[in-house]
Amino acid sequence: MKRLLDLVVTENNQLNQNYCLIKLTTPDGTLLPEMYPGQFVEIKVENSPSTYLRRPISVNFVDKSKNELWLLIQVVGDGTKKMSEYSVGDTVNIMLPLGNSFTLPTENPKQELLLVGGGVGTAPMLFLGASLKDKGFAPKFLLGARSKNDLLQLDDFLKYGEVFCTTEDGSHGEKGYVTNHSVLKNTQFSSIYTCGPKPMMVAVAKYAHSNNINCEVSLENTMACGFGVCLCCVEKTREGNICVCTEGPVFNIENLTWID
Amino acid sequence: MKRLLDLVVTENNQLNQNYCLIKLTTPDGTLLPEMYPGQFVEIKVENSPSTYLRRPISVNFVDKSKNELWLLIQVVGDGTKKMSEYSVGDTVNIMLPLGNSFTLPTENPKQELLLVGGGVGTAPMLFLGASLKDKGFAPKFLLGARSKNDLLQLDDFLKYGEVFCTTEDGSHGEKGYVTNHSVLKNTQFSSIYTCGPKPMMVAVAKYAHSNNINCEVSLENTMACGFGVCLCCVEKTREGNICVCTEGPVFNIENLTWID
Amino acid sequence: MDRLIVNIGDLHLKNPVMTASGTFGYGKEFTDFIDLSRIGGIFVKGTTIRARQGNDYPRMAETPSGMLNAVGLQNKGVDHFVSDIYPSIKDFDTNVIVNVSGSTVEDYVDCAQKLVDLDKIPAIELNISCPNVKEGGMAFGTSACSAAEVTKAVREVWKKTLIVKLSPNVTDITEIAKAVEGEGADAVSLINTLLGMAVDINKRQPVLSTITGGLSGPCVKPVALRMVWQTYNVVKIPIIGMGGISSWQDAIEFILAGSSAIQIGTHNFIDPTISIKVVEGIAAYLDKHNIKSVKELTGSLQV
Amino acid sequence: MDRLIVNIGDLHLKNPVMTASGTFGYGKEFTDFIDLSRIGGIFVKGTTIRARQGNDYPRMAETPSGMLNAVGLQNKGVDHFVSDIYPSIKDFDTNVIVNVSGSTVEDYVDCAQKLVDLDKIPAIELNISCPNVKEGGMAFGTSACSAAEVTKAVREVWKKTLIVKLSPNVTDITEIAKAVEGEGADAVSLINTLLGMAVDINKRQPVLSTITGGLSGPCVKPVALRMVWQTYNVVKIPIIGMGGISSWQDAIEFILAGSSAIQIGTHNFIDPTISIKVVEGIAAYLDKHNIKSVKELTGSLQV
Ligand SMILES: Cc1cc2nc3c(=O)[nH]c(=O)nc-3n(C[C@H](O)[C@H](O)[C@H](O)COP(=O)(O)OP(=O)(O)OC[C@H]3O[C@@H](n4cnc5c(N)ncnc54)[C@H](O)[C@@H]3O)c2cc1C
Ligand SMILES: Cc1cc2nc3c(=O)[nH]c(=O)nc-3n(C[C@H](O)[C@H](O)[C@H](O)COP(=O)(O)OP(=O)(O)OC[C@H]3O[C@@H](n4cnc5c(N)ncnc54)[C@H](O)[C@@H]3O)c2cc1C
Ligand SMILES: Cc1cc2nc3c(=O)[nH]c(=O)nc-3n(C[C@H](O)[C@H](O)[C@H](O)COP(=O)(O)O)c2cc1C
Ligand SMILES: Cc1cc2nc3c(=O)[nH]c(=O)nc-3n(C[C@H](O)[C@H](O)[C@H](O)COP(=O)(O)O)c2cc1C
Ligand code: FES
Ligand code: FES
Repeated sequence: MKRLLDLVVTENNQLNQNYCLIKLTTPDGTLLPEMYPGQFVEIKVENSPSTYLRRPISVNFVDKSKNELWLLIQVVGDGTKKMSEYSVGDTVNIMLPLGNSFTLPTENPKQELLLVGGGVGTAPMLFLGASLKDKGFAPKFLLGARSKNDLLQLDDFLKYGEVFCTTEDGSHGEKGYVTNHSVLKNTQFSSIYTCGPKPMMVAVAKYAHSNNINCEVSLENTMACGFGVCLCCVEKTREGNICVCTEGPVFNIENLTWID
Repeated sequence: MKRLLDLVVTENNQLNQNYCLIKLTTPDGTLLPEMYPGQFVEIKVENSPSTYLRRPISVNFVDKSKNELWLLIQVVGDGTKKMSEYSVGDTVNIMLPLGNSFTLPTENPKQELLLVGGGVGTAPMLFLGASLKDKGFAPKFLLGARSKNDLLQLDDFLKYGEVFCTTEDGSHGEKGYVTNHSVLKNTQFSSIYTCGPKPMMVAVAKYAHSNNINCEVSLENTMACGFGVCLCCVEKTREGNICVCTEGPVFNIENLTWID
Repeated sequence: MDRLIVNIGDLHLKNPVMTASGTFGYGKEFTDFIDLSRIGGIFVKGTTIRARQGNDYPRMAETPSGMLNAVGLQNKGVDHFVSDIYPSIKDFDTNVIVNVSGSTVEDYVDCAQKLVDLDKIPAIELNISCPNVKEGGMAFGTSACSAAEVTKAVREVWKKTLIVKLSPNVTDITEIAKAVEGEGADAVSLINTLLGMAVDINKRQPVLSTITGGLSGPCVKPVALRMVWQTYNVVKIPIIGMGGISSWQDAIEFILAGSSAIQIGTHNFIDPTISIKVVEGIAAYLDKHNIKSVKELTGSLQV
Repeated sequence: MDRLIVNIGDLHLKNPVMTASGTFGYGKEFTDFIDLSRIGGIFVKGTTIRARQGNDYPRMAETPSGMLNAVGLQNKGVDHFVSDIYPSIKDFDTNVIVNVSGSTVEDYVDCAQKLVDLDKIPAIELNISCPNVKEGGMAFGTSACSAAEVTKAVREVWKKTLIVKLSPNVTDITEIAKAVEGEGADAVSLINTLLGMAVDINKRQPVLSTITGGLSGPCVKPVALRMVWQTYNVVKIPIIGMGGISSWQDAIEFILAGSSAIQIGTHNFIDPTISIKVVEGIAAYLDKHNIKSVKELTGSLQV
C-alpha cells in the first residue's frame, strides 16, 4: 500500500559540494512501511518556485533498527537544492513506497553478484547490497565516478561487500569507466544490477547481454506523478510502452530495447 | 535615484502573532540612500511559489546612527510570511526609495499635527513623527487597532510625541474608531496625516475636509512594479488616473475623489 | 451534505468535485490515498476505439507553475475497457465517466456505442480537444462546425448524459460551446490543455518527442476561468470547469465564474488527496457564508 | 560583440534583446538601473491617436507565475508623445520603437503618420492584440482578414520598419502571421497577453475592474514558444519572440524556436536589470558553444 507521510529529518549530511545524505523517520515512532531495494519515493518540495511537481528519489537505505529512511541527493536544480538545505526537525511530505524492486536471487548463496553504480545511481545499490548480504549473499560493488571526491558512502558499502571503484581521472581505483574494470574479467558473475547515467547502464547492459549474464537496470525516466496515473514516464519495451514508475524502475535488460 | 540593493537583516523581532519588525543595513557599511517619510520600498521575496511580483512595504523608520532601515510587516499571505521568517544575516533584494513623501510644514513649530495610523498603516507614521520632531514640531499620534495586542511600537512612538489610542474592543485607550477619539474634539489640528485601511482613511479624510484641516493620506493600491512603468496602481484623482507608486503613495485629500 | 448536491443532465453528483481524465487513471490508483465515495465523480483515462501505444518518450516537461504532457492517449482500447477495467471499477460508489476520443466521427460513435450497455457508466465526455495526437480530436474542437457534427452523431447513439470537452486553443470558445449545445450536449467541460512547447537549450532540441504538448496546472487557471465565464454567459447547459485547480479556493473561483461542477487534473499528481480537501473546503465556505446550496454559487459573480 | 548583431527589416540591433511595450515605460524609468545603450531596443508604451485614461482600478492581479493586467492603454496620445516625450528620449543610444494601437484602421494610420517624421523612431509595432480595451485592436488581431487590412493601410504611410504584434488568443496564429506578411510587414512580434481572469472569492467579484485582463509572465512561456515555433515554420520575415522571458536561458529557448530577436516584458518589474543579464547570458552561451553569430541560432532547433 502506498502512503503519504510527513516524515521528519533526523540528519542531513553534506557529503561533498553536490551530494547530501538525508535521514528521515516518522514523527510519532510508527514504523516506516516495508520498502524493497530499487523502490523510490516522491518528495513534495516546499518553497521552490520552480518545483511544481514532486521529485522522485531512490530508497538509499532503510535502517530498521532506527526506523530511518536514507536518501542520497545530488543537487542538480532547485528541487534537490532545497532538499540539501533541510534541517534536522524539518517535516517532509513523502509518497512511498513506489515502483517495483530488484529481483533477489533465492538460491546458491555462492553465486557472484555485481552491483554497479555510477554517480548518484549508487543510491539504490546500498540498500540492495545490504539486503543481499542479509539473505546470505556476498555482493561485490563496482562504483564509478568522475573523481575520488564523487565516490560516496564507501564506508557504508564496505559493510556489505567488497568494493571496486573506477574514476575518470584515476584519482581512486582504476582509471576509466566501470565497464573496463578488471573485476569484470576476473570474476564470473551470474547477475549484474546497475543504476546510473544512461550511457553507463547501456554499456553495462550490452556487456551483460553479450556475456550471458542476467542483468537488471534501474531507470530514471522523468516522472510527473510517480504512481502510474499520468503515463509520462514510459520506456519502450518488448511489450510496448511501459510505465517506469509502476512496472519499473527496475527492468531486466532482456525486456528493454537497448541491446538490440 | 532609485537603487537596487542587497541589504542584510540585522534584527527580526516578532512583535506579536501577525506582525514583525525587520531591520536591515548595507552589507559593506555604505550609507543607505536618503529616504523620506511616506516613501516605500519593493522587496524581492525568494522561495515563495505564490509570490512572483515584488512586495511594496513602507519605510517604517530610518535609524541614521546605525545605518538601518526598519520595516514593519503584517503577515497576510506567503510573501509577508516569508519576510517574517528572515533570519539575522539573510540578504534581501530591495528597490528603494520609491514614491513621494509627506509634506512637512516649514513654519510655526507650535501648530498641532496629528498622525493617524490604523493597523499596519501605522508603519510610515513612526518615521514621519520622528522627522517632524527633528524639525522642531510636536506631533501627536492617534493609533487605532482591533485590540491592545495589535497596537505596535508604542514605546517608539512615545519618543516622538504624545500617543492616543483607540481599540475596537476597548482593551487599550478609548473604545471605538480613531475618528471618534476625543483628541479630535479637544485639539485644533492644522494638519492630519494618515495611513491605514481604506474605510478608516476615508473617514479621516471626510472629517478633515469638513473641518477645514489640511490632510494627507498614504494609499496602498496594489502594485506590479512600484516605479511607474506598469500603470497598474492608479488612483482616480481630480487630474485623472494617477500612479500611486510615483505620484503617491501620499496624496492631499483635496486631489482625491473620496470627499465628493 | 445535501447542500453539495448538483445535477449535470441526468447525472446526479453528491458534490461538484470530480477528477479529470488522464490524471486519475481508473480511480484504482487512488484508493490507497482517498475514499472514492467522497467525490462526485471520476473521469477515466481517454479511451479510443482501438488500443494506442501513445507517443514516444519524453512525454513530459515541467514549466513555471505547470507541466506539458504529450502522452498521446495511450490506452488499451474500448473493448479492453469493457472487458477488463469496467468490472473492477463498476462498484465504486461514485460516478465513473468515460472520456472518449477519436479521429473520425465514426470512431466516437463506435466507442460510445460500446459503452451504452454499461449500467454503471452514467455519462461520457467527448474529448474533442486533445492537442497531442492527430487523432485526439483537437481538429474537431477547434471548429464549431465539426464540433457540432461529432456531438450530433454521438447524441444519436448515447442517450445518457453527454458532456463535450472543449479545447482552449480557439479564438472564441463560446462559438464551439453554442454549437455543441445546439446539438444536444447536456453539458460542456472546459478546459483541456493549452498547446505549448519547451526547449532544451543544451541539446538544442524540443523537450517533448512530439515537439508540442498540452499545458496544464495552475499556470492555465486564469485562461480557464475566463473561458468558463465567457461560456457561462452564452449557454444554458451546465459547465464543468477545470484548469489549474489546486485548492478549494480555486474551485470556488470556477464555481463563481459559472461552473456547476469542477474537475481536478494535474494537482492529483502532487497531492492525491486534493479532491477530498476541495470537497471539505467548499462545504466550509458554504457554511461560513451561510449559503444553502452550492447551486446558488454557480455564476453568482457580482460584476 | 559583432556576434550579437541582428537585423529586423532595416532595423539594426546591436543585440537581439529588447524590452516589451507597456513594461518599460519610455525607458527613462530604467536609467537608474541600467545603461540603455547596452540593449537592442525599447518598445515604448502603447500609443493611441487620442489620450486615454485607461481602465478603472483595480488593474492588476497576481497569478501563478504571472500576472493579469487591465491597464487599457493609458497614455497621453501621440501628439503628446511627439511634443513632450520624443525630445527627451530621442538621444538614447538604442532603438526606440513606438507601439501603436487603435480602434479603427484610420486610427492606426493617423498615429503612424504622426510618427513618420521622427528621425529617431526607426520602427513601429502595430499592436493589433491588446485584449484590454475594445479599442485595443484585439479584434484586428484575431482575424486574418482585418489584420491584413490594417497592415496594408499602415504600410502605405510607414516606409520604415513595420512590425506587427500578434495576439495569442486565436485558433491558428500562423494564419494571421501569413496575412500580415502578405501585406508587407517587415516582422511579426509575438505574443501579446493571453486573455485571462481572476476572481476574489471573498468579495465574490472579479479582481479586475474589467472582469478579464491580459496574462503575462513565465506562466505563458510554453504557449508563446509554441506559437513562435509554429510561426517560424510558415513565414519568411523575422520573428520577435516574447512571453514570460525571465532569464537568458528563456531567451535562448525563444531564439532556438525561431526568434530573430526577443522582448522582455513583465520580468522588468521584478528585476529592472534583467535585460542586461540576458544580453550577457546570450553572449556567454555563444562563446561556450562556439557559435559565431546569434543569427545561426534562430530556428536551429533539431527536431
Ligand atoms: C526513479 C528515480 C529515482 C531517482 N533517484 C534519485 C536519487 O536517489 N538521488 C538523486 O539525487 N536523484 C534521483 N533521481 C533524479 C531526481 O529525481 C532529479 O535529479 C530531480 O528530480 C531533479 O530535480 P531538481 O528540481 O533539483 O532539478 P530540475 O530543475 O528539475 O532539473 C535540473 C536538471 O536535471 C535534469 N533532470 C530532472 N529530472 C531528471 C530525471 N528524472 N532524470 C534525469 N535528469 C533529470 C533536468 O533536465 C535539468 O537539466 C531519481 C529519479 C528517478 C526517476
Ligand atoms: C505603498 C505600499 C506600502 C505598504 N506598506 C506596508 C507595510 O509597511 N507593511 C505591511 O505589512 N504591508 C504593507 N503594504 C501592503 C503589502 O504590500 C501587502 O500586504 C503584501 O504585498 C501582501 O503580500 P503577501 O504575499 O503576503 O500576500 P498576498 O498573498 O499577495 O495577499 C494576501 C491578501 O492580501 C491582499 N493584498 C495583497 N496586496 C495588497 C495591497 N497592496 N493592499 C491591500 N491588500 C493587499 C490580497 O488581496 C490578499 O487577500 C503596503 C502596500 C503598499 C502598496
Ligand atoms: C498527463 C495528462 C494526461 C491527460 N489526458 C487526458 C485525456 O486522456 N483526455 C482528456 O480529455 N484530457 C486529458 N488531460 C487534460 C486534463 O483532463 C485537463 O483537462 C487539463 O489537464 C486541465 O486541468 P488541470 O490544469 O487541472 O490539469 C490530460 C492532462 C494531463 C496532465
Ligand atoms: C502591465 C502591462 C502593460 C502592457 N501594455 C502593452 C501595450 O501597451 N502594448 C502592447 O503591445 N503590449 C502591452 N503589454 C504586453 C507585453 O508587451 C507583452 O507582449 C506581454 O506582457 C508578454 O510578455 P511578458 O510575459 O514577457 O510580459 C503589456 C503587458 C503588461 C504586463
Ligand atoms: S510518472 Fe506518472 S505514470 Fe509514471
Ligand atoms: S505599480 Fe507599476 S506604475 Fe505603479
